[in-house]
Amino acid sequence: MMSNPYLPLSMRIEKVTIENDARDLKTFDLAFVNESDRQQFQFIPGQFAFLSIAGTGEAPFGIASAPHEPLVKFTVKRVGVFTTALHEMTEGKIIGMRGPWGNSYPFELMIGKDVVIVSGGFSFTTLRATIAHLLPPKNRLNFGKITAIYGARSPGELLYKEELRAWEQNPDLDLILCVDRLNGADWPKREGLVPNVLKSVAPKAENAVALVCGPPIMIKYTHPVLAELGFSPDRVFLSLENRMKCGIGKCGHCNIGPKYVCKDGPVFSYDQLLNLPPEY
Amino acid sequence: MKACIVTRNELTQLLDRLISHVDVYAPVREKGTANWAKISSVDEVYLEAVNSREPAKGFIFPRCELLMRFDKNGNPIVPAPIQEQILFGIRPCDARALKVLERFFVQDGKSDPYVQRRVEKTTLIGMACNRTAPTCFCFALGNSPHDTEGLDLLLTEVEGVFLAEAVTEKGEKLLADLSPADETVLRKRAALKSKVESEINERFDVKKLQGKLPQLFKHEVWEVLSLSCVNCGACTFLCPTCHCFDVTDETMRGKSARYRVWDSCQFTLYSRHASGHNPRFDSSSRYRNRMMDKFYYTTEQVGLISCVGCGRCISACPAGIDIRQTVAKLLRIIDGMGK
Amino acid sequence: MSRTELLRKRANELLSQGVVKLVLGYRAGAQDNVAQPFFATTPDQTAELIFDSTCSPNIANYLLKVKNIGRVAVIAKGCDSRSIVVLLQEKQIVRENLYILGVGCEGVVHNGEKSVTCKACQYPNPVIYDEMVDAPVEKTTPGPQVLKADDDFDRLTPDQRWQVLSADVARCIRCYACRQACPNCYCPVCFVDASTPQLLGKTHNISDNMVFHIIRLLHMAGRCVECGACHRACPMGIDLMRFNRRITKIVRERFDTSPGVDINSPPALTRFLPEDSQEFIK
Amino acid sequence: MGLFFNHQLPPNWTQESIKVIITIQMADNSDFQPKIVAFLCNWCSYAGADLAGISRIHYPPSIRVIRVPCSGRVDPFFILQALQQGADGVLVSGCHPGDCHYLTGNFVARRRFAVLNDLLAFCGIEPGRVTFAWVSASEGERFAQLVKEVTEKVRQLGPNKKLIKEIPQ
Repeated sequence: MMSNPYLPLSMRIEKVTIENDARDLKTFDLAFVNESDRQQFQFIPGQFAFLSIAGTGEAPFGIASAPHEPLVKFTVKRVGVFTTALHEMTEGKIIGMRGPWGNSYPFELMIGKDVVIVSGGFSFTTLRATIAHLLPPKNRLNFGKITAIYGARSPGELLYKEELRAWEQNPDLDLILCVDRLNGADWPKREGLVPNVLKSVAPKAENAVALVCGPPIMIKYTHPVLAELGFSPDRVFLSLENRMKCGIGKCGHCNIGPKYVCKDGPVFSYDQLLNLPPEY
Repeated sequence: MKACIVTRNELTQLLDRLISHVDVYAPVREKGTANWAKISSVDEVYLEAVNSREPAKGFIFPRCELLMRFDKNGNPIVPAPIQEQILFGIRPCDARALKVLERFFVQDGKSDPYVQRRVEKTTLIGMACNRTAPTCFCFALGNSPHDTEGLDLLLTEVEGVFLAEAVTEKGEKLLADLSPADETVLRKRAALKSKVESEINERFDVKKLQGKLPQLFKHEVWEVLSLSCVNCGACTFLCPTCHCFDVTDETMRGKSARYRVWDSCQFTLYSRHASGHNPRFDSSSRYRNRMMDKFYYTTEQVGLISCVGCGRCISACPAGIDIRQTVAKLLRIIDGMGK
Repeated sequence: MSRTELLRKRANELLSQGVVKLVLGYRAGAQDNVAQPFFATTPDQTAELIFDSTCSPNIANYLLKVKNIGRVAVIAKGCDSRSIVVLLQEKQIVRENLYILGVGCEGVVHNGEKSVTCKACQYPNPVIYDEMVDAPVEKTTPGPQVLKADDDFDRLTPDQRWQVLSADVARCIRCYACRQACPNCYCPVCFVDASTPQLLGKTHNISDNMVFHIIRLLHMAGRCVECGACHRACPMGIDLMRFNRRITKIVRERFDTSPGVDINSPPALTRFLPEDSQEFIK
Repeated sequence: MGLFFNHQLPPNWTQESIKVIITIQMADNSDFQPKIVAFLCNWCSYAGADLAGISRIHYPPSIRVIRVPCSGRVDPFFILQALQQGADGVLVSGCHPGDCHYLTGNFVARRRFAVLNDLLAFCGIEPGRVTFAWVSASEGERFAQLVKEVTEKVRQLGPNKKLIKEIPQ
């Protein structure tokens, strides 16, 4: 029988990190059980994969690690039956993973240009992968100024806190962190919603590409700001999340008009989306 | 390709021979109409009802398919492929539908192995329609009740005997040692064809429809059209080309496995994100999605419209909605846009 | 004037006088056997309205779609009106927003013959209305009756009954047309869609199919008005009325009430009597 | 040797007789141990079961108790799910009418159970598969007796073959 895209590869959970105060966000670092799988699993930041627990189910998640990193990283919010089961998994347990599916962020296009990364909440994952992918010297030289704006509800909700601290010191990257509201929390940095912060930071648009990933509401209010700053629709890229079941454009769930988020996406340029029905 | 005359006896013998060594399925009598079932004798075949209650899609894309079983350690085990199967008496519209499904599931690069291996094991012996049901409209879409698309062999009843036309090698093999058809039969058949086609009066400009549909997205017509729709899945589940599925795991007394089951874009749950956000939250957007998919999306994806005119969604609709009326209405609007 | 003409006349008047924003009725449907629910918003649209034996969908189902647009006139048969009563009792719609145009019904067709449920119809005329479009029709069937088929069925052994019913529901494709066609199935999240946790399996096996139909019936107990909309909606031709007749029989015999008849007697399972029968409890 | 006396078989070791013994052994249903799921209301029946235990009253180890706040909490779905999962019988027990800790919980439940009871009978689920009972906190003796009866009844009925869910393979 030909290669079966529904068959999960077995992965060992190497590390589980609780990411936020609410304790409903956990990061899982996975290692391939079979070396052959590791060699075949080639991906580019922006792509996603399905995590699977036998007898419980499977669900798609953006890959949060960069290709050069030894472990495959996923950050998962506990919402439903599957994610709850996953959250109960401990180090050493074996789970399934199939992918990588979908397209990626347009790295070819970004070469020689400034990169503006706008992200809110826990959809920072694939953009974390992107930053981690851009920073190593051999890649870094290919790109201009990298500006990353990352916001969350409260300081405790920001992902990858350790890494963020390190990145803030990194001269190769201009990282701006912000939180929606402080309500008393001790936070020396910016307060405000991502679109507003983006406005005040005002990264220059000419010869720049913007990568956006966040909740629908954030995306809705970010577009006008980017337009104002002079980003043309074909230079703004969004990563979408729709309900999906197969990851290979067969199950039908994730369609936006004739396009499938899993196959033609999840990364779309804004001008692509303008020609599609607003079904995301 | 080869065309032969097959008498009733010869056909019976042919079927008996097939039944003896492969699974043969055909429409049989069920609750006042016909439905697909495995047959053990030719007598069970029932072609009086113009078409079967359910389409034939279940044979290459079952309602519930085991994707993998899991062993104790959670390692997947893929079930064995199916046996050779022959679908006898499938109507041209349903055969065309299977073609659409095949194109959709079996594409270079990302093929669906489960559908693919079923398609490879399936032989389609079609039976041309010499009469139509009130809900039939294949001809209105530019297809014919005598089409051979997707079939391996097409039978046409011509005055008591059958004209058998091979469409593929698979089909030609079945016709070994049969006398070739002569001119007169072919002529009679042509007459039958034009007669049955004349039973369907509407004509739809499908090209125009698929070309202009993208512009109708924000049109208020969907609101109006969807008012009487109750968003049940009857139309989609009985549609011979609807291919949406859900993947679900089951664990019972230690055994666990992963399945895929049919799903319908008419259900609220279908497009709801885990966050609760639902891109198609209202009835009209789901109704729109179905129509768009039939006449626009699949043309983008596989180059065919995915409505074959079998009329099942019309007879199955609890609210008396007629896809023909919907299409006609959309075309009227499109013509209006031109002016 | 024919009933349809009277209907159109009144509907037209109600709209043009601004009494209602919309008239909910039927127009000629796809094939000649199922009329299509129709929403007339302008007086001239009322010319499309019809009422005949093809008007089988339960119109009350559509009241939930238009409950927020103001006062609505609805053309109601006996069974429709009973569904409306249940919806009123369960506070899904407001009486003030309704103008019920009652019509007597001689039964609707299904697959070319009189629908099985209409053969035993107890309420051909509306139980609640603002006006009758024309004279009520004669009630043809005698008191509460169970069809002969049901008596025969009861004589079967448990195993035989299970055989018959499981064979029937085995054909269920879980398209939920029965649920969607029923005006009293309005839960925002149906138990079959509940996903955290998932209550009912999605794969196709007798057990899940049977449990779906049993639970559906339990939810219908004391609420099902035997309109037969689900039965006619089923694309697989499953005999849902056999189940429905039974659930109403159980409710009638145990609690001596018929759903949707008296607006002042709430659904049977929402109340109780200390002296309710409990012979089945040890 | 015991085998042979049990089944009055000629004491020889031919394939024949051994095959016969195996068949008999397999057909023999006497050692079928029913699994019974018991939904017990927290205030009466659960306490009743407790009392049975404390007073060292012997009853069959066939029940798996699920404590619920009130018989009114027992959704018919729970009962059906127990049968789907493979329970051979279900016992639902709450306070006697009038004794409900929440005053009317068991009255409301009673109507629900009545409908379910009749419906299951209609569907051909053997009477006795699902048992409803009222057991108060002081009726330890009665609870043990009840479990004996239910277990015996279910043993007669044999394994649950109808609503048990076999996932398609």
